[in-house]
Amino acid sequence: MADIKHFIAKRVAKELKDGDVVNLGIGLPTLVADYIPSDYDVTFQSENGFVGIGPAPEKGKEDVDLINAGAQYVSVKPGSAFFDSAVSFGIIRGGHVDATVLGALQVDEEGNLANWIIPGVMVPGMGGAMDLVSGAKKVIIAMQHTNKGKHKILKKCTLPLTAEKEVDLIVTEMGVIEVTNEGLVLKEINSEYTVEEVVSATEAHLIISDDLKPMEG
Amino acid sequence: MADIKHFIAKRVAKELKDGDVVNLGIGLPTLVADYIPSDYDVTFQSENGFVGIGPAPEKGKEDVDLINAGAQYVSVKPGSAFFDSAVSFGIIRGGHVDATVLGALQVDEEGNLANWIIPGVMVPGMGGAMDLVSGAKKVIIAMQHTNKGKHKILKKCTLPLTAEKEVDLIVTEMGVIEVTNEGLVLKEINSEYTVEEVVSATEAHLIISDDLKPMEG
Amino acid sequence: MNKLVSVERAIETIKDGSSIMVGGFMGTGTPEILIDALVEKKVKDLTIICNDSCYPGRGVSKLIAEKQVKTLIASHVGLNPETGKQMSEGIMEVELVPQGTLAERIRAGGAGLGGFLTRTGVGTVVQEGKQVIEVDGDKYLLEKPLAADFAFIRASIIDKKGNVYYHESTRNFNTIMATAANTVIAATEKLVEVGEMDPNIVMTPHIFVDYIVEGEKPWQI
Amino acid sequence: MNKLVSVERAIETIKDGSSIMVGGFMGTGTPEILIDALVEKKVKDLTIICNDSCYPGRGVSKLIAEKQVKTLIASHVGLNPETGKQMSEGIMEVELVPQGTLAERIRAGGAGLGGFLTRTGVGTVVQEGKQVIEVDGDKYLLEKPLAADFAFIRASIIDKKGNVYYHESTRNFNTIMATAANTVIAATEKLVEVGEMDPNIVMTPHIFVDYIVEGEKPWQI
Repeated sequence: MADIKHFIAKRVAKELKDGDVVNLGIGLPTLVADYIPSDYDVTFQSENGFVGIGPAPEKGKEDVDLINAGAQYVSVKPGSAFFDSAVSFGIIRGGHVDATVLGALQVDEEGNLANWIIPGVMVPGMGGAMDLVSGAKKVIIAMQHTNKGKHKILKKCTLPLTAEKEVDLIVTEMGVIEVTNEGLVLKEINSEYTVEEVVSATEAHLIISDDLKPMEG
Repeated sequence: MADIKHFIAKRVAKELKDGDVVNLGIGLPTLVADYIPSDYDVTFQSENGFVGIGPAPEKGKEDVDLINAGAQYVSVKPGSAFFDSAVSFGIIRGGHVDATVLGALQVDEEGNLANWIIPGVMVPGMGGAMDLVSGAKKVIIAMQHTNKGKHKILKKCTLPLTAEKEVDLIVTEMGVIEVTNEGLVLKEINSEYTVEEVVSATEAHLIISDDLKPMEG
Repeated sequence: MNKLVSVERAIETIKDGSSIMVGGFMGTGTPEILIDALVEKKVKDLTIICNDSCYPGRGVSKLIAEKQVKTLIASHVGLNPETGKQMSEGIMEVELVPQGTLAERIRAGGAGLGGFLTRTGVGTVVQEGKQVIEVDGDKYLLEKPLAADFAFIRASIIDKKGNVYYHESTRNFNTIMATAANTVIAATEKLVEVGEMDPNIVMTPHIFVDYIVEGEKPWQI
Repeated sequence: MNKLVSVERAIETIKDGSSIMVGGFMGTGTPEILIDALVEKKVKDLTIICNDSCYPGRGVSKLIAEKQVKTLIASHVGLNPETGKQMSEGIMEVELVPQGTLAERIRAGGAGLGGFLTRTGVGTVVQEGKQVIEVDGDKYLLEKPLAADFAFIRASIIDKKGNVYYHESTRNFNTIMATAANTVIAATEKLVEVGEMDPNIVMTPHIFVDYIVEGEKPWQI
């Protein structure tokens, strides 16, 4: 399980370019930071008000004025900058974030995303997710392909949406799927799975790329 | 002439209360600062980005990074604060300026103000005047009653407006006029003038207050 | 213009039904001593505007635990189970607002704007009941300003005039909330004399602050 | 990611017809070395967005004097007689925008808003051609965002990553313009190493800055 998450995070990291400004959602997406090539200058934004997230401090050495958007104590790298929530979401909404990596409850053929509420079951609120998905230049969903066998990649989301038609890429332990005008295209496949297995784990129609490549973590 | 301006400024200063945040327009209005009681804590805002305008520096001691909205070198008082133009006009538009004092080309019975353009003659632009007049809690016009004998307080402004129905008080060398729902009310009169002289220097209909008081600078 | 008062005096005019903006993000940047005083005062039916309902034992969650909150306007309530419980039991009404829209609505409330257009929430439940305006072919929601009777902000350093400096990620909603409430109360970790703070680094100019309360402490983990 | 370049390299892609936001208020906070380089480059038909057209010999007035500006978007042009002259002669088109609306339009351009509602300009010529929207009984103008190909900003101090600190009243439009242009060029008085600037006092985060040019000098009276 931990291996699967790291495999996905490692693959997502390859989507990021030198100089990118990136916002990572909580959970699996935070692992992406560990796989950025060391010669890349990627800046991570924390929507509660800064750019330049650094590693978590040692236990006992926490700075109580410095948390990330997941309420964890973090540090900042040299060259960081603090700002308020209005500026932070100006950055997000204004297209100054090159990529955001988020988890999903459901994602569908049109690139619609649902990740903030299961009515009657779980109502955590959308936090900054709606702004991030609407505002970031590239929206990458990093998640396990299914939820205990239940489809998450659907023909049409059934849960309330986070945003309409904003998802660009879906990375799971099974493969890499691009959202195109023609629909979902399987571009890479984990060699541990067959195309049939991926198709069967996906409710949405999957177009298999003519140039299907092996997925590498 | 200089005396008239100082007389007007001195009278305007009486409208300001301890603790007020005030924006003074260029020209005559800037003189108001000289007549604030010394035990009052009045904060002057400069719309180019700070609160706490202090006196002009000596010649040769100017700080080139520090000008007021009239492009004059100024200083700041202890306890001042700098900000950007967006915050500055948030302060202005958001009703955080208690009073603004401005000159006028024309002002009328409804409290309409024209002070930014004479088409074909002078097109300086409105600068921050439209925001100030729309946003400040109290709009005080400080000006000479007429322009070389020509009426400035009119039934209806003929020049393009700065703002509709925003003027609260008009202070001239002849008297103090309040803009009310009933029209313009002469509340105070300079003892050097008769009511007839003020009425004749005013195109707008003037209601003479039952409680007309002498105007003191 | 002495703004330095006791916490009791600072919250004296808060009454049942008051609306209060509370700075902070998961408690970081929240003025705990003002919350504690409000718990003690036992005012109820409050409308609280805050990014989140924090987690039990910290920040606005203390008001929720005492059932003092009638309406909560927030972007995230997932880490405080009591919020979900009171929502489903109908004790507290929760209005969920996307975080960026919440920040911008508060800013608009303070900056005298009648509203703004955002793409955030288009095609989602957030759109319900809102005017959709098309500008140059793109659809936007018209979001309205938010204001409150009071704002509770947390200063790292404040001068006696009320100029505020916020350290690191404590800034978050504090700056904008300070502009959008009738009465702004700042609890501070450190108080300095007028003139001691560099005017270039003031993050909330003194004109926004009505009361200063000393005694805010760094959060103890 | 070396952002430190020569002034020629920084303005290399600016061509006839480019739109440029220029920070500053009556020249204070305007990057003179970038303006001077643009005069030398002789590009024309520029759209310049700047608070004002300054006064002769300083700031954007140097571009106007050389007739390089086709359209000027500003709030005030009264202290530069050449602006009025070129307006009436039809050489330059001038769009006058209230200063607060100009600032907010630029901010909206950088913050991804589709527009905002303001009372400023209601019932004046500024209203012409604009949608009037009523919210809760009050009339507002719908003002649209402004963006540009380039922004010229002036840093008092910048670090090599591009984090900017503006001293005193030089800040003005620089912060917001840095968010609203495709390519942002900062001319600086002082350059420091990454890590030397306190991250709490950064006024423009480095993510907005594309190029850094050294050699900006304090204005000589």
